[in-house]
Formats: sequence, C-alpha cells, structure tokens
Amino acid sequence: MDEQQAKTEDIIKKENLVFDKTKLLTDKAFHYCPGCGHGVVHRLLMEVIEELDIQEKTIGIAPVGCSVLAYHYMDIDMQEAAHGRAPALATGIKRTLPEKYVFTYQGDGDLAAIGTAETIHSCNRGENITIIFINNGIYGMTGGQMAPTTLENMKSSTTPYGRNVKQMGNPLKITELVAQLPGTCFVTRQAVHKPAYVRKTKKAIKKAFKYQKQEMGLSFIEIVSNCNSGWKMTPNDANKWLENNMLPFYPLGDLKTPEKK
Amino acid sequence: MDEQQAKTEDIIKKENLVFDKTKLLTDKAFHYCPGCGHGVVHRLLMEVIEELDIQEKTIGIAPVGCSVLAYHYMDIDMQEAAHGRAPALATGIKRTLPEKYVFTYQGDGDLAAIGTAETIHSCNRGENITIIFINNGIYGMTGGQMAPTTLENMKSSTTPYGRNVKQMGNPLKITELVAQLPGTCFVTRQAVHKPAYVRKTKKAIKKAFKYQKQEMGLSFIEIVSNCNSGWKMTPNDANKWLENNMLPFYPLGDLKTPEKK
Amino acid sequence: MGELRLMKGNEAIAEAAIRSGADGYFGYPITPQSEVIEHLAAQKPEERTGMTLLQAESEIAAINMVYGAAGCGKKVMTSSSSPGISLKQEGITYIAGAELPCLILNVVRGGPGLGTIQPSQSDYFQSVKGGGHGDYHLIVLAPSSVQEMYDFVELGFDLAFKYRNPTMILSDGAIGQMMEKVEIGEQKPRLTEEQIKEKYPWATTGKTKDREKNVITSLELEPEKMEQFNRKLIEKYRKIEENEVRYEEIQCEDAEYLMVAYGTSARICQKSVQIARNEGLKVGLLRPITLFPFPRKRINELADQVKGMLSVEMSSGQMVEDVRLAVNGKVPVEYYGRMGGIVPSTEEALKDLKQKIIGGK
Amino acid sequence: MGELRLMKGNEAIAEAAIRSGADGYFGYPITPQSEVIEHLAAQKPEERTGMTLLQAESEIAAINMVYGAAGCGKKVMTSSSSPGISLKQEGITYIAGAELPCLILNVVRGGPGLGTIQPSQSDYFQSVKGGGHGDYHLIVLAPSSVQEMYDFVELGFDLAFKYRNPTMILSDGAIGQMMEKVEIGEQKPRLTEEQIKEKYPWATTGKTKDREKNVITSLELEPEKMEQFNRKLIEKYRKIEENEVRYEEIQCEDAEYLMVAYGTSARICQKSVQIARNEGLKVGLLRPITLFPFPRKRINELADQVKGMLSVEMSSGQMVEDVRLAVNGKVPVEYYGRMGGIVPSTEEALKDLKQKIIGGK
Amino acid sequence: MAKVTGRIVVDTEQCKGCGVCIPVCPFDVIELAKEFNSKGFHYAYMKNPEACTGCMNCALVCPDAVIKVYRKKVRV
Amino acid sequence: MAKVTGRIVVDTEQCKGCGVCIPVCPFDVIELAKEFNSKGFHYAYMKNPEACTGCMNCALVCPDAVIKVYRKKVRV
Amino acid sequence: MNEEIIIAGFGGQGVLSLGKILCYAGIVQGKEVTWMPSYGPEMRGGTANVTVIISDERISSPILSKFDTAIILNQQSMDKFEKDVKPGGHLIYDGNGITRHPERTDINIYRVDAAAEAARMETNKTFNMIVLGGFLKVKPIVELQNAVEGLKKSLPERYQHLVPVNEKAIYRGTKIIKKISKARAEA
Amino acid sequence: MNEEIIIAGFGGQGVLSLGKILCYAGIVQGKEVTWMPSYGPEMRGGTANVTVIISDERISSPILSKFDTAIILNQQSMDKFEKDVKPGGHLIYDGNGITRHPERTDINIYRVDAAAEAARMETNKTFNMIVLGGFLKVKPIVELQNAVEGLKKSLPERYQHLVPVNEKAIYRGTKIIKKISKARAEA
Ligand SMILES: Cc1ncc(C[n+]2csc(CCOP(=O)(O)OP(=O)(O)O)c2C)c(N)n1
Ligand SMILES: Cc1ncc(C[n+]2csc(CCOP(=O)(O)OP(=O)(O)O)c2C)c(N)n1
Ligand code: SF4
Ligand code: SF4
Ligand code: SF4
Ligand code: SF4
Ligand code: SF4
Ligand code: SF4
Ligand SMILES: [Mg+2]
Ligand SMILES: [Mg+2]
Repeated sequence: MDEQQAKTEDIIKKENLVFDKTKLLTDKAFHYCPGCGHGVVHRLLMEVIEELDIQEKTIGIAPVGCSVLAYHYMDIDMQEAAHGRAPALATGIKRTLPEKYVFTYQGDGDLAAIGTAETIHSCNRGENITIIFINNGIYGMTGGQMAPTTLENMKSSTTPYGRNVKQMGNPLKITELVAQLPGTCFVTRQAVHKPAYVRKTKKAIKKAFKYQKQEMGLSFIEIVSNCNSGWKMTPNDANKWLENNMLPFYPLGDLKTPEKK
Repeated sequence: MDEQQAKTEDIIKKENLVFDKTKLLTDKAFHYCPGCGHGVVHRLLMEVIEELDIQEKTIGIAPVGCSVLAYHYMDIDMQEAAHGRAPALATGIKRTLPEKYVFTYQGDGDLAAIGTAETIHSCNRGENITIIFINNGIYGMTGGQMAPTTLENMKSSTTPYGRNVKQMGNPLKITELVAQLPGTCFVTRQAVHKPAYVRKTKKAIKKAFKYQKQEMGLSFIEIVSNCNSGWKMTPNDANKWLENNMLPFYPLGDLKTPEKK
Repeated sequence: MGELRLMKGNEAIAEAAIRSGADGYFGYPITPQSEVIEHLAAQKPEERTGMTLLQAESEIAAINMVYGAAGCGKKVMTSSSSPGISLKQEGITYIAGAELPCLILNVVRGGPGLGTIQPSQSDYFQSVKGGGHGDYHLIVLAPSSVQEMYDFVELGFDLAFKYRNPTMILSDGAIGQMMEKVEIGEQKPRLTEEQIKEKYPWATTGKTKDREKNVITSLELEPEKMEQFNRKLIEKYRKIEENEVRYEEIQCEDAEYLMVAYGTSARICQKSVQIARNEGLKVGLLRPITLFPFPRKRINELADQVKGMLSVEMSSGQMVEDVRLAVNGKVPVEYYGRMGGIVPSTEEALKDLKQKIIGGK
Repeated sequence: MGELRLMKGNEAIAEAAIRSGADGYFGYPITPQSEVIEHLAAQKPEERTGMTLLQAESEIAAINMVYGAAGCGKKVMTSSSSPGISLKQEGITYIAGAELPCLILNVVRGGPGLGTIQPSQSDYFQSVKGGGHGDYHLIVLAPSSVQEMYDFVELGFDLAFKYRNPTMILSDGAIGQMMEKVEIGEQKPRLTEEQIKEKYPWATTGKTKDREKNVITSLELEPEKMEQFNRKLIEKYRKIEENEVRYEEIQCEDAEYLMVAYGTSARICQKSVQIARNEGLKVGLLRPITLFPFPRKRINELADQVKGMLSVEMSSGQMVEDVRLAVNGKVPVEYYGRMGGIVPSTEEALKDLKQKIIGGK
Repeated sequence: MAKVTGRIVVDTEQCKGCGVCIPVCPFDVIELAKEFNSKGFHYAYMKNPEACTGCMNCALVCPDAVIKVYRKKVRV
Repeated sequence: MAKVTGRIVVDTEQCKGCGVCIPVCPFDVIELAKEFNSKGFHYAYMKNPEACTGCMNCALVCPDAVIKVYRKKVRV
Repeated sequence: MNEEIIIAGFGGQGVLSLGKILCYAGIVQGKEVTWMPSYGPEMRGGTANVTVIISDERISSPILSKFDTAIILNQQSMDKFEKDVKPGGHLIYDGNGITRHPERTDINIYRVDAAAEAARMETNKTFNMIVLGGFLKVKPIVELQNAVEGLKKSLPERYQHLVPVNEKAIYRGTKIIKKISKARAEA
Repeated sequence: MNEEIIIAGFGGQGVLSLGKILCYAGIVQGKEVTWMPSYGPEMRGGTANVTVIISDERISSPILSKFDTAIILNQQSMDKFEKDVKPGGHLIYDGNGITRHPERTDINIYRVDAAAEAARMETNKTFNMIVLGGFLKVKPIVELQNAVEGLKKSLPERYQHLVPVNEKAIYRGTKIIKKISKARAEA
C-alpha cells in the first residue's frame, strides 16, 4: 500500500463524510442525459424535505417532460399530472389536504406553454403550494423542440434555423408575469450549474416550503438549467452557453419576497 | 300643428342628421339586456370599420359569452369561436390571410379564465390582430357567476356572500399582464357608460386597426362595462357602481402605446 | 322516510354531494348545469361539512383538480355539460388510467359544437365507448328523475371507490332543470384522514415510514407492463359487467314489442307504453340505468321473447348500436330519435314503434 | 413515376402537406409524431410554397387555429398523438358542427392516460364514434404504409373539402416512425384568394358588396333549427357512406375465414394470410381503408360467404363491434388483440384465428 | 346671433327603456314614457325637446343605437 | 498548524462521465477515466487526490449525485 | 287526478315561482309533481314558461305538447300557447297588455286581472298569487290551505313574513276570476 | 429474396443510419424496404435498434420477433437479440466492449471489429460503414456499388464530400469480417 493510498483510506471514513446522497433519493439511477440539471434539482428538493423532516407530509407532482419519472427517484408520495396540469392537481390536493406540503415540478413546455392557464390561475389564486420550474429553453423529452422560453435565434428541432421572433414570438418570461400577481409570495430565479448557485437554489427551495407552512401564498422558483441533448452541446459547453446566453435574458435573483413585495 | 311641433319638424330633416346607427350594424335588434354595454361597443366597432372602409377586409371572431351572437348584428364576415379560443382562431386566420383585419371580441370569462393561455400566447407572439375585451366582472351569459375579474367581496351567483379573495383568489388584471409582453403594441383600458368615455373608446379602436395595418403587433383594448342583470341593479345604478367600484380597481387609460412602450 | 323537497335535478346533485360526505367539488359554469355549483355556493359547504368548493378557471383545470384530490383518496366530483365534457376528455382518460375514483356529471345539451343548450342524449358514445384515447371505460349511470339524480351521487361514489374507476352520471338538460319531489337522505360524515389511510392504502397522503411511497400515474414505458396493466383494466371492466348492471323493466313480462330508452327518453316511453297497453298492444320498456355496464344479457334474453325492439333516443342513433350488439340479429332493432334539443313526444315514439316494428311484422 | 424517397411515415405526411398545396399547419409536439412539424420546419414551407407553419402553445390552440383558417377556406391541418387528440375533442366537434374542411392526423400511442409512446389502435372508438360531444362523424382514413401516409394527405383534404367535413388520418406509432419507399407527387399550387372565393363561397374572406356576410358557427339556439341542422349532417354522413367507402381485399374471393384488420394490424395479418394459405387454409383479409364510412355492406356480403371472422386490433376490441354490427349475427365474429404498445405477431394472430374461428367450426 | 338647437328621434319600438340616456343629457331632455312598447318596455321620449342642443351624448351611450340626433343652427 | 484535506469517492458504475464536476473543482482534482464503465461512460476519478480539500463543489453540481465527499483536519 | 299545466308570461312576473308553489302544494297534499321550465339565454328580458304536472300517480313524461290548463300572462304567450290547450281544457289569462284575446271556442276561457288587482292592493309582488288563487278556484286540484302551506315551504326563512299578504292574494284571486266563455260541445 | 435484419447498439453508433443506407441501397436495386426503429425516451443515452427488411415483394409485417440476421454492436444488444436470430441465421457483431460472446450453435456467427478498425483508419465516424461492408460480404443482398449509391442518397448535400471515405470503409468492412462459427446442422 503506497503512502497516498494509505492517506486516502485514512480520510475516507464514515466520520469524515461531509457530503452524501440524501436518503430521500431512491437507489434508482436517473434516466437523464449525462450532465442534465434535472438531477441536481431533484437532489436539492429531497435534501430540503429531509432537512425539514416533512417526508410524511409532502406530496409532489411530476410533470410530463423529461422529469416525468421523477417519482422513481423521489422517495415521497407523488402524482403524475397530465402535460401542463400539475398546478391543477396541486390545487385539488392542497384544498382537500391543507396540512400537507404540496409542490409541482415542471418544465418550461409544461408550465409556460400548454399549462399557461393553470400556472397563471394557481398563482393568481395564491394556492399555498410550491412550484419548481425548470427552464431549459427547450422541450427536452420530445426531442428538442422550441419552448416558449427558447431564446431568439436559438436553434431547436422546430426552429432549425433559429427562433425567428417575428414568426414564433418572443421568449416568454413567465416568472416576471407571475411575480406581478398578488397571489404569489415568493418568486425567484436560480440556477444549478455552479456550486454557489446550487447553494442559493437550495436556500430558495427551503424558504418556499417555510412560506408554505405559514400559508403565505404560492412560491415560484424558476431554475435556469441546461438541456445539453436538446441544445446539441457537451454538458460543460451547455453550461457555459447557459451562463453567457440564458442568464443575460433570464437574470438570476429574487423577483419578489414576502418581505418586499 | 302647434309651434313646437313645427319647429321639431323643421329640425328633423335629413340634412340635419348628425347621429345615426351605422350601416354596418344589421337591422336585427340586440338580444342584450336593457342598458348592457355590449351594444355600445358593437356600434363603435362597426363605426370604425365603416369609417376606415375596411368591411371587405375584416374578419371578426365572436366569443362564447353574451356576445355569442355578435355576428347577427355586425354586417361583416365572422366566425364563432369555442369558449376562450377566439385568439387561436384569429391567429389561424391572420397567419393565412395576413392582409385582412382580424379582431376578436371577448368577455372576461372567455378571455381571462378558460382562454388565458390563448390570450397570453397570442399577445406574446405579437399576432397582428386586435382584441376587444369586455370586462363586466362577471359571467353574464350563464347567469352571473364569478369571473376572474370579479371584485373582492362582490356578489355573484357562485359567490352569493361576496368574493372571498382568500378562497377564490384575487381579481385578475390580465390587461396589466399582457402590457408586459413585448408582442403587444397598444394596450389600453376604456369604458362606454359616459359620452366622453365612448369617444375615447372609439378613438382607441380606430388606433388599434391602424396599428394592425402597420403590422405593429397586437392591440388589446379592455372595456370596463356593466352587466346590470348579473349585478342585479338597474342600468343606471350599475353604471354608477361601475364608476365607483370597478374603475378604482381597473383605472382607465393607456397602459402601453407604440410611442412609449 | 326522509325529508321531502322540491328540487331541480342540478340542485339535487349538489345537495346529495354535501350529504354523501363528499370532500370537494371543482367545476366551471355552463348551461344547463350551473345550478350545481350555484347551489353548492349558496349552501356554504365549507361550513356545513368542511367540503371544498372551487370554481376553476376552466373545465380542464377542474377535472385535473379532481384528479389530484382523488389521488389522495378524497371523494370529489365535477360537473359540466357537453362542450365542457369534451374538454375534460384528456383528464378523464388520465383518471381512468390512474384508476382513481371520482364522480363526473354531464348534463347533456345538443351538439355538435356550441350547438344548443336544450336537452339531448347525443353524448352517449362519448360516455360509454370512451371519448378520450386508449382502452378504458367509465361506469355510466343514467338517471331519469330528480330523485335518481340525488340517489346516483352516492351510488356513483360507491361504485367509483369500489372499483377505483371514474363514474359518470349521464343526465340531460331536462332532468337537470326539472323540479320534482326528492326524498333527502341523512348527512353522512366525511372520512377522516385516518379512515382514508386505512380504506385507501393506495392514496398519496404522505409517505410514512411503515409503507412504500405511493405513486398515482398512468405512465408505463415498457409495453409489456403496459399491456399487463391494460389487461388488468379489462378484467376490472369484466367484473363490473358481471356485478353492476342495473336496469328497470316496465311491463316486459308479456311484452311482444320492446322499447329501449334511458333518462328523459325513458320517461317519454313510459307513457307510450301506457298508451299502447290501453290500445291492447303488448309493449314493454327496458330502461338501462347503467349504460356501462350495458344490460346486454337481459336484452339478449328479451330478444328471444319479443318480435322487435325500438331504441328511442335524443340523438341520431347511438345506444341502438349497443342494443343491436346485444340482440345480435335475433330480431329487428330499429331506432327513433329527435335531436338538437327536441324531446320526442310520447305519441311520435309510439307511432314509430308501430310503423317500424309492430306494423313491419 | 414520381421521385422515390425513403421516408418516415411522419415525414411523408409533412412532405405531402407541402406538395398538396396546403396553406397551413398548426401543431404541438408529441411523440411519436413530432417529426411532422420538425420535417416541415426543416423544409421552410414559407419559402417553398408560402405555407404557414406555427408551433402552437397547446393542442387546443392548434386545433382552434385550424378552425379559424379553415373557416377562411384555407387548406390546413394539425397532427398529434392520443393525449393531444383527446385535448382537441372540443375543437374537433366545433369544426364538425361548423362544417369546416380540415385534416387531423392522429399517430396513435397506447393509453389510457399518459400510457406509452408505443403504437396502438386504441383510439378507434374516439375517431369513428365521436370523442367529442354531439352527433357528428369524422371521415377516418387508416393508412397501412408510408406511401398511404403520403397519399392520404391529398385524399383527406379532397374528401374534407368535398363534404365540408374534417378528415382524420388514423395512423399509429409504427407507421409514423417506420421508413419505407415513397413515390412523391408533383408540387400543387396553393389556391389564390380569388380561387378560394370562387370555390368556397361560404368562407369568411371579408364581406364584399355582392354577397351577404358569411358566418362560421355551430350555434343554434332554436331547437327546431338545430334539429334541421342535425338532419342535414346525417344526410351528409349518409352520402359519405354511400360514396366513399374504401377497403382492400386480400384473397377474399374464395375465403372461408376472414380476418378484418386495418393499419399496422393489417400488415401483420397480410402475412398471417400468406402463412395460412401455405398451410392450405382459405383465409382472406379485409382491410378497411375508411373506418368511417365503415365497409359495412361488403362485410355483410362476406358474412354470407365465410364461416367466421376475426377482427385483429391493437386494442381491447373496438373495431370488432363495427364488424359485428355489419355481420348482424350471420356468422361468429371474434376478436384478437394486443395492447399497451405491443404489436401482435403474425403467428399469434393466425393461431387465434385457428382457435376461435377455424377450430371452433 | 346663431344658436344650435337639436332634436332626437327614438325608435320607440326598439328602445328598451334602460334609461342610460337620461342622466347623460346635460339639459334633462329625456324621460321614460308611462306607456309600454310591444316588447313591454317604457320607451324614452323628449319631455323637453326645446332644451335639446343635439350634443349626441344620449346617442353615444344608448346601448341599442336607437337614437337618431338632428342638429340645426337657428337664428335667435 | 491544521490543514483541511479531502477525498471524493465516485460511484464509478453510476457516473455518467458528464464532466461537469471537473471545471468546478478549484484544485483540478478530477479527470475522466480512459476506461468505460458498463454503461459505456468514461467515469470521473481523482487524478490528483492530494489537492482535494473536500470543498464539495464537485458534489454540489454532480447531476447524478454519485460523488461522496470526505474531509478531515490534518496536522501539517 | 292528473293535471297538466303550462304557465307563461314575461320573466319577472313570477311565472316560475307560481309553478313552484303549486308543486309544493301538491307535495303537501301527497301528490306527485314535476316542474319543467323553459330555460336558456332567450330568457334575457324575454318570456318565461313552465310546465307543471300534478298527479296522483308516478309521472311519466315531464315534457308535454298539449295541456289541460294554460295560464297566460302576456301577449307573446297567448300567441304561443292558446293553440296547445287540449279541447275541453282551460285557458286562464290576465287581460293586462293583451291586445288579442283568446278566440278558441272548444276550450273554457277565464280571465283574472291580477295585475290590476295587485296594483289596487298596492302589493305588486303578489300578482302571481292572485293568479294562483284564480286557477285553484277553477281547478281545485289542491286545497287552498295546502297552497298556503306550499307557499310557506317555498319561501326562505327571511321571507316568511310575507306569507300573510300572499295568502290574502290567493284568496283574492278566487274571488276576481271570471268566466269568459265555455267550451262548446260540438267543437 | 426477403431478408429480415435487426441492427442494435448504443445510440450514437450510427445504428439507425446504417439501416437507412441499407434501405436506400435496396431502393436503388429496385427492392421493397422497411425500416422500423425502436423509439422513445429510453433512447436517452441508452440503446437504439432498427429492424430492416429488404425484399423482392411487397412487405407485409414491418415488425418482427425473429430475424435472418442480427447486427449487434454492444453487450446489451447481444443480451437482448442473440436469441432472436432464426435457426440457421446470421449474427454479426463488433467485439469492442463485448464481455459475453455469442454462444448459440445453431446460427452462423461473424465478427467485424469495426470500432478498432475505424480507430486505426482514424475515421471514427465511418464505424457503421465498416459494419455495413462486413454484412454485405456475408449477405450480398445488394451490390456494393448500390450500397455506395444508397450512401450518397442518404447524405444531405453538405455531407457529400464524405462519400469517398465512407465508401472506403464499406470495402474495408468486406475485408475484415471473420467467421467465428457455423450453424451446426443438428441444432
Ligand atoms: C397533451 C400532451 N401534449 C404533448 C405531449 C408531449 N410532450 C411530452 S413532454 C413535452 C414537453 C417537454 O418539455 P418541458 O416541459 O420543457 O420539459 P423538459 O423535457 O424540457 O424537462 C411534450 C410536448 C404530451 N405528453 N401530452
Ligand atoms: C367550454 C365551455 N365552457 C363553458 C361554457 C359556458 N359559458 C358560456 S359563456 C360563459 C362565460 C361568459 O362570461 P364572459 O366571457 O365574461 O362574457 P359575458 O357573458 O359576461 O359577456 C360560460 C362559462 C361554454 N359554452 N363552453
Ligand atoms: S433531454 Fe435535456 S432535459 Fe432531458 S434529460 Fe436530456 S439533457 Fe436533460
Ligand atoms: S347578462 Fe349582463 S352582459 Fe349579458 S346582456 Fe345582460 S347585462 Fe349584458
Ligand atoms: S338609452 Fe336607448 S334604449 Fe335606453 S332608454 Fe335611452 S333610448 Fe331607450
Ligand atoms: S342630443 Fe344632447 S341635449 Fe339632446 S337629448 Fe341627447 S343628450 Fe340631451
Ligand atoms: S459530475 Fe458526477 S456524473 Fe458527471 S462526471 Fe462528475 S461524477 Fe460523473
Ligand atoms: S471536493 Fe472540492 S477539491 Fe475535492 S475534488 Fe471536489 S471540488 Fe475538487
Ligand atoms: Mg424544457
Ligand atoms: Mg363577463
């Protein structure tokens, strides 16, 4: 045994473990593409639920999108919504089980295209739920078609020559819209491709669940993420592209907090 | 013949006629309740189309709502949309007939409840159409149920004890939302229960059609109106109530013009 | 005997929902059934029993709210009329696919499209064959009186929970708007969370340490498993067909000619049968109460007894196909119907029976 | 002979749309048919022919965009797969009620609910009986090859305009995803506004002085008029049933046993027939090409010739009802099917025929 | 000196007696009739025609577009 | 003086070789292996374990949660 | 006993509640009842009508094209329903606003000027109860006291104080109804 | 002639386009063809396969459970499809990454180490064309020159310059394929 190996073995001991996968993630390997941000958000969500010790009180809603199988990974009770309808399911659940924590997990196609009405109205009613919104600027699951959030000139399988805003409309900042509605209490935009962002995102998720407990209204957390498959880039290139192109258009930060509405 | 009658006869002559019903309204009597604002808006729309001389180039979309039979009264080609889908029809028409003038005429249930997604996305795409949006704070046609725009504490057949905002959500200012979208070029809120408002509304409608010709994007004209039947008031009381209750919450004026976006 | 009230069919539905201990109603107004939500709103169900009431932003939102709450083992329902029911089709097939119990009321009006708000039975196919995609069935109850509107709420919920399957009450504008005498039942308590957890261990009520997580879904990417699931559904529908067929027979014992009609049409035909009997004609009426499961077996038996059948419908002829499938060629099966919101008259239905079936023999 | 290409069924649809001179496509992505819109987007139809292409915010928006454009006499279409088609049901019945011509493609996947993305035929009832409310019918074409995917676009549009009725192409994931050799037709010009005005005087193209205003609607508040309208529709469907039935017969002349199957299932059964014939069994295949109108008459005739029929479907048994209705008890009609995205194999279909029909005799 | 004077003509059979023309008239010209029209409405009429200036206020707000307005300059 | 040192343990069979852990490591500890795992991915490993401080950056961004991080104070 | 009635007039004349009270009276007296209104957007300022059936037996069809009695409260309804009274049946109408009086000779025609009477009594809202009284005079299918019971049942708590004035109106109706003509046998 | 083939490997190995070029070659040679891929979200980083049929006659079922030839390019596919080769049929595989070699004795087994060869030729992208060449050597259902024609047809304009190197790969494939074992008659 060489010295380095010995040292390593000395460090890799239970008492020195500072980071491990949360127990609330199942053993099932994610089906996501290598480098996809969905996995990070899944983990953060489960970490928060573990830390708040609310597994027994939480019901999650999976969307139709790449994260359609989220319930395979999250060790909590979950329901699978029809495409875009997660906020309606969440409303039905929260209204009949007001003591539970209810969250939806939705993509940009799901939340900002087909589900626009459900998004706007659940936010407007101020349902006491948490919406986790993964904005990867594309329809990942169905093979990379344009999403409402696809940037100008960005290529996708339905805009192979780039999104022509005159023809296909503008990228939609739905988060800015819902921030305007009195029913939302906390609206924020985060990311997960850098460690600092990851830490902030986790804090935001935790806050959202706390506000839910306090019945303050709807918390809406947009997470700008990559879809390296859909974007046809390597994961690291995708994250760079995200930083340079998505974030200028979708700037990170809180749009609304209960403290300053 | 007494003197007064003689004088009257002297005045009531063709050459002295300063106001008459536009030819673009058919002879069919409106089915609306006495005092309902729909009739005024119908007239203004037809006056504008007559004055711009674009009858041959205009296609209108009627909603499902009290104005479902608008095509009985307007002497232009029209289509009847499914509830909430008028902007989708308009999109289909305008995209395949870009030279025509296309407008939708919609109530608050139609546009801001079931049709929310179509409203947001047609505005966001900046379809070159005109949306006329009659906000009477209620579902008139179906017998006075709560609309998204129903005011706090306002009574309706589904909120017989007044709209409880905690339970039923906040009145939705959809016009403020669409004003935020880059696809809209002209967003304004008007009324028709006083002569001065009527004049302004007509000007706004005319502007909208001009912008449409110039392909500047979507024009969105909200008209705050009464539903005296649904509100269970006399027409004049309804108009007073509108002035004192609706307008403070839905203030009149331009929210966005092409000049200052 | 319970309290007697004079109620509209739609009001009876609302009152029955509260009294059956329902946990929630989610709906969007549409004629001719808006009285359901209006009556509920007037009744303050939150105060009476703690039942949730929400006017949704659309029919689609409403059916998906039902999905969510039903997934938690809650007793919830929605109601609408034809165009709104068409919008709910995706949600309905999801609910059927996720095997959730719930109650859906369709107060049918004339179609297609915006059509008319007058009563009709032209949504029969949509209800019994499946208006949504995929192989599934609703349990479909067809009330023909206001009392049945009231009674079928509880029956519908019971069947829904028994089979984890959505139940539809297929009514029409006439029954929804009509007032009749209704015997009102006792107020049943709503289930507590503990009771729900015990009775419906599949419900998503929050994963406790003592069980695996619960998942409500209709997704299955592996075709082999999906097919297994489809077979499980078929097996369930077979059981329902075996155990839950309900119908009423009026003067069928000695009938030589049979009218088959449900809902409002059955009310009409009941009178036609009276008149026919007065004229000495041996006419009977079979009124299917469950449209799915359809009283196939009984109709097939009656085909051995009668000389012909007439399906009377407020449609262009939909149920008649199920009657024919049941009869399988044994005797002639004809159809008489009115459409567009028109209710056939007693006399014309009888006249048609005479022409097509009695005379034709 | 036109140019030969190797294409996916979905791509063939897109190419055929452009070449048929279509004016627009409105759709929302969904597996297994997203290649339709993707192929269109890659082809820049705006530049090739001026055809409009728009990815809508939802299936509901898409079908209503189709409504709007179709109301102007434009040749427009949409496509989706099962859940998306369920969402379109309200729009579809409005289009049928307003008597507008358009083309709707359903590349069916397994259901109910989210189900699976693999091929299925479980939307048969929805397509032919009417998944939306009210009495209406779509013209339903069932291609069984990529060439037919291509050809049925033009056929579908022609029928739609001939009868002012929506046409559905009922395909499935296998045919949509499969590549085969396709003979490509000539580019047809799009109609000019003048031509549209002449050919489709009902279209809302702007009211000129020389005609009354045109109104596209399905609303009629007076039941009497609504019923008249319903009767007009029925009359139209009758004409369609008279004139537009299409089917293919494979070795039916001397058949003693008949398989009935459409689309992908028919491809399977074709091979079963070959095998059976090799074994000396006189098996034939009737492949309905139009599902509405259904080849009822021909099947009824064949019932006089054969000893029994087997309906082979990728569903729990839907078309079999129409076969039984056509046969009306003359000979036994059985069903064999697979579900959940599984395509039955040639061998098992034949085995089932032997067990249920041939052996049973 | 020239003064502007006006008159309105109400289509009494089509008028629905909603009365919204009444408060907007600056000169209190209009009133609802005691009589019904055949639809059962008390229709509007000029109780005070001399005061009318033809300002069109009433016509602008009339929901049923049943008011015609005439205006003429008269010498005083 | 006490210094913090760390180690990571990658579940090499579950690692998808996406490489997003690499640029976020402040000390250039990680690299992708030449070898595949059974899923066909070049998994991550510590090419430079000594440099690791256990800062957890890599684990925070790892989409598949396959990195365990250990940290220990060591005397220098 | 099986009485099939149509009641028709303007919306706002209390047509629907007249029918409802009649049904309640029937229930009090142990009868079967159905009440089937016309419904729809044409109600918007238009006419309203309701078909009421009171019967000793289970009622089959609630929808009818011919009636034993028509209670008619405006001209439009007269135009629409006069022809639908069964030969030998009854037509009861309020003369207020009627420009064309009923002309059939094969039915019994009665007039009850309830509008004028209500105005005289300065209780306009009791108009429909006067009509009800008139009807029950002609067709005593339920007892007057049960009609009053029905009235009580149909009114919500907060309107119970209105019972006496309405009761008076019912009795008043029985007094003021006048026979106009009797069905001629040969008709 | 009726040849039923399954081609299976990782997504990204060019499985689908191999099948496509084979089909194009068939079309050039006047044959009927079908190409039926597996599809779905499991493609996400997973395996891909396609069923190809080349035939002289109209092709009935495009979906098969047994194959004349299986072309197998990774271990998962070996596990899945080895058993589905018809007795007496052919299995062709690339040994790269294969941990369990085929074991059946009733089929003909060939090995074409295309990955290694492509790496050697420094044209990794031609991997699948080497496999194609190998297949056509074993099963000359279309002529090599028609395979090259098929290749040309399947490439868009902007990739036509890649034809020569791919053509070379096809020919290379015919050279490096090796027979491993022959179906034993008794199997
Ligand atoms: C009603 C309906 N329409 C369309 C689809 C197809 N579909 C599945 S996921 C999806 C979009 C996924 O994009 P997004 O929501 O952004 O999620 P992502 O995959 O990017 O995480 C679509 C269009 C569907 N399943 N159901
Ligand atoms: C799909 C569908 N849902 C519901 C209805 C019933 N409905 C008709 S109009 C209407 C609302 C009308 O309100 P609004 O749009 O505000 O128009 P208004 O009558 O007030 O002018 C509703 C709910 C319908 N026709 N179709
Ligand atoms: S397709 Fe995009 S969003 Fe979906 S798993 Fe892959 S990278 Fe993630
Ligand atoms: S119900 Fe209201 S909106 Fe409708 S016509 Fe009457 S007043 Fe106008
Ligand atoms: S506003 Fe018009 S409808 Fe109303 S009372 Fe005046 S004239 Fe008559
Ligand atoms: S025109 Fe002016 S002054 Fe004359 S009646 Fe009308 S509002 Fe009064
Ligand atoms: S980020 Fe995770 S999955 Fe990706 S290479 Fe690093 S350890 Fe492997
Ligand atoms: S823990 Fe920090 S230092 Fe260690 S490998 Fe990970 S990122 Fe690098
Ligand atoms: Mg996305
Ligand atoms: Mg409104």
